[in-house]
Amino acid sequence: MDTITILRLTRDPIDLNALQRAVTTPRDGAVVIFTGTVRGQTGAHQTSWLAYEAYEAMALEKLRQVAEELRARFPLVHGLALVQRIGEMEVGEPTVAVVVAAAHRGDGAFEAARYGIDRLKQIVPVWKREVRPDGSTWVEGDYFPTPHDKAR
Amino acid sequence: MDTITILRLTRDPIDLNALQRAVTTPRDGAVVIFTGTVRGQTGAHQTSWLAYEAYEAMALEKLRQVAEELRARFPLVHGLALVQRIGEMEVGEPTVAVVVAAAHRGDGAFEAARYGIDRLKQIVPVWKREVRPDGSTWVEGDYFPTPHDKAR
Amino acid sequence: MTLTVQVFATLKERAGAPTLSLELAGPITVRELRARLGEQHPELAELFARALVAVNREFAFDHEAVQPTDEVALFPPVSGG
Amino acid sequence: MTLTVQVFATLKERAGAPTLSLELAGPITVRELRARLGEQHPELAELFARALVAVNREFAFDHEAVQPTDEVALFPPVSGG
Repeated sequence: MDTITILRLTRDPIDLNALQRAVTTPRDGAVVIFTGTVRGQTGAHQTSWLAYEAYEAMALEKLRQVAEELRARFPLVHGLALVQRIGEMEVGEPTVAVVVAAAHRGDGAFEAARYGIDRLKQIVPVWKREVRPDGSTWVEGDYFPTPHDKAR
Repeated sequence: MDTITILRLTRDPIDLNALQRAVTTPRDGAVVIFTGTVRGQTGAHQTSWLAYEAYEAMALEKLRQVAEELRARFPLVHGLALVQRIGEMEVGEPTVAVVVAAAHRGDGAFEAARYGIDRLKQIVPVWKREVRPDGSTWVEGDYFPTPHDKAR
Repeated sequence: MTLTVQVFATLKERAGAPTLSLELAGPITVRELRARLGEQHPELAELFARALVAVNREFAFDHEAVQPTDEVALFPPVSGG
Repeated sequence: MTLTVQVFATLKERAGAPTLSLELAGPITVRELRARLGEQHPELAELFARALVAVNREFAFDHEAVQPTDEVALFPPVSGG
């Protein structure tokens, strides 16, 4: 069974067309992509841009763990890309992409993409600094890993 | 409230990067894309390429209906694109795209994308002809609309 | 008056043309439309019986009326996406 | 031996440096690591107490051991994606 897995931390812009092509095997007719983007307005709150930093060596290992967990749960997924961009990103730009390819849309493609982004946001050591018109702040997440979040 | 809706039947290749940019409003941090691709292998069955034909005038009206139904069900969706490509497409190429932008991934973005493709495949008058090494056949769907499938 | 009926996909292929013509004296029902087209093209009657019908770009069902001036189409269940 | 501890995000900003050093005679626990770093940098003790700890690129918890030769990092809950 040919499957494709792409795990990437990158400073380059995320190219959704290239990722779709890269993960789609000849057996696949359905691709689901989640991409996070820099939100400029959250109610009255304004964000100018975001800067992402990673603990790169660990982030790559944890991306691999997310991929392994996802494949254990969604065995009909053939192609998978988990891409986290780091560095500075403007409002509207993709910061992360989870791309899942399967034969049919009912093969868990939507659920796998959701799992991928949920898990990435829990355990992959990346942080964003929010830059606003009046200053900047590191954003802290709210998930505290437990021993269950170790790779198997 | 600024929302964006793109409805398109096109002979041009689908550009996921451009669609993501086009539907993402400054309030949005989450974009979910479903794209259908030409599947080359279905078990032992081989497909060489697909040719899509539409009843174009009605297809555009039914794409609009899908968009209206989707927005009624997923009011937190800000940006939406429903793009059906027609003409000839090779294995691996996107044939359709449903792109949904919302502030957060929990705002119904995944469910809305799934609704959009499910409904498009039920009521938008487009047909594919499958070309195989040994000939070609029009593919017929299996959904028979009822009066409930009329636009409101 | 002559009603022009657009056909798509399998129906177009089997009919050998993108449109069929039907002479109408006045309004008929969708059910009658299928029957009349079947009488005119007996080899396609079974296809017409199963086909979806659209009148003025909206799905139309057995007891609905078709005017000779309507935009009418027959086609198989859709297979896009 | 000197243990080098990488810090990220808020912790790096507050520490004013990407790494902290700690002299170790031998293995300690993660809990002791937090305490020793807090004694050395009292103004950051509260941050260290709440921080996530990674040992050799894996999350590590209170009673787990840290060797002076390990790759160790402290950071806040992640906020990527």
